Amino acid sequence: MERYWITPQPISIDECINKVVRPEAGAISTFIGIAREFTRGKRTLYLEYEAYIPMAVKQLERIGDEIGTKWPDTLVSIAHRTGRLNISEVAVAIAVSSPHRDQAFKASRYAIERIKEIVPIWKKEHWEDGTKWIGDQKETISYVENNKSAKEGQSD
Amino acid sequence: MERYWITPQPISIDECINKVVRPEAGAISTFIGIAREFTRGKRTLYLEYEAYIPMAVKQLERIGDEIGTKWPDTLVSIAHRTGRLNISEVAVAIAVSSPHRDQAFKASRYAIERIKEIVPIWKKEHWEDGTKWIGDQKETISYVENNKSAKEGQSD
Amino acid sequence: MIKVLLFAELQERAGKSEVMVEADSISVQELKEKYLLKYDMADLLAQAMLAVNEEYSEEDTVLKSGDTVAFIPPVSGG
Amino acid sequence: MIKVLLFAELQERAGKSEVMVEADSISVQELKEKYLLKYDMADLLAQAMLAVNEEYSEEDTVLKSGDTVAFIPPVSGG
Repeated sequence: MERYWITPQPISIDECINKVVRPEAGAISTFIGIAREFTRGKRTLYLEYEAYIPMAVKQLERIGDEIGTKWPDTLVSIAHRTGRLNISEVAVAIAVSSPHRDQAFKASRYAIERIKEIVPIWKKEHWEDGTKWIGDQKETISYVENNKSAKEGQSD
Repeated sequence: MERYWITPQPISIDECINKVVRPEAGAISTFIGIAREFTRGKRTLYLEYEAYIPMAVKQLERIGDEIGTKWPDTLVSIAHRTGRLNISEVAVAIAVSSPHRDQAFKASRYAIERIKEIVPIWKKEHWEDGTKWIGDQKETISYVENNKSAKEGQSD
Repeated sequence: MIKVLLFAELQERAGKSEVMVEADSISVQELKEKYLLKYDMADLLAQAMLAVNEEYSEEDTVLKSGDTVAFIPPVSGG
Repeated sequence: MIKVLLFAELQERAGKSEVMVEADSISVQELKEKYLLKYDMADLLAQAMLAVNEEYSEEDTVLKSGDTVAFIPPVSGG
């Protein structure tokens, strides 16, 4: 049962959760990133995600491995969407189970931070007045340095 | 749409999540407490939860209010199960949405800690060799001080 | 009449979830001493929080007829 | 042949997602200088990370025929 996947289809949170349920687990922490309509007053019509799929899956697995080293009793599942997403659709779903809640919370937070650092997936904002590929959200700057919209794409 | 409820029926995580999805939200953090089979090697057969229902709902709403004060842009939903739960069934589901992820993570963690402090709900462990009402999980002691199993019920 | 609600181990010890007490203008502490001693659960009551009409309250709260007082053993939800 | 993959804004700038380069035993840096200048995306390439055969790699990595090199603009998943 694959616990990491990239898909053009709508993501089922339950599917993610079911992959980490096990008798040893008492806690599951999930993180869900959804398409937000307004960012600092600017309206997003829809988002578009592109992925370097085989490498992205490998990097998701790597994040799972890192979490397994940091918090040995956890089990992780991550799904990321590609293609066009309307407002409130799920872009990413992370589920982490553990015997007790502290590890699950820390690990799911760690997972989303690492996704924003190392997984080759890109978001394109489609606004009322234009489009832009968003880059480098961790530092809240665009990789197109001279773009006036450079700060729009910050942490989701 | 009621965002806080106590139910003897299986809890749907999706229902909890759907109650906090909104155009302003870019992040949803959920916490799910499930019935764990093994705690320090001791096997649980099933759990039983009892609630003082009207007061428990009020206390869940109070937690939502506290979160609204601490993290103003969040929206919270919490469901808690009562009755008999088999292993891996959902005891509690919390969903918090917010524009950005930091608030959602902090608020969902806060919610589960507060549930364990102020919401009148009790868990009875059914082990292979007996039963016990669990108390005071935050301090990992039972409220029956002279019970040898006093430390079994700690943080889920 | 004052309604007394018991939960979890308190309920099992008393053998009932509810006790009706014919009283008025009585503190929770007095109510425990006068009407609840016979249930042999003073040790559990001592560790319980209490709620009057579904709000957390204190031992010196004065109960009126029609009030509901609930004894809340240490909680273990979640 | 070395396969070059382009994503996101790099892909839009180049007008293609893939470039096949007839070369062997060439560093990534040399490949950029000799074969990719014509796509007018040096500014974007300078900000991109790169991966060889789906693993993050460095500019001085020597590519063999059959390798795939991908230029990874700053990521924005999640």
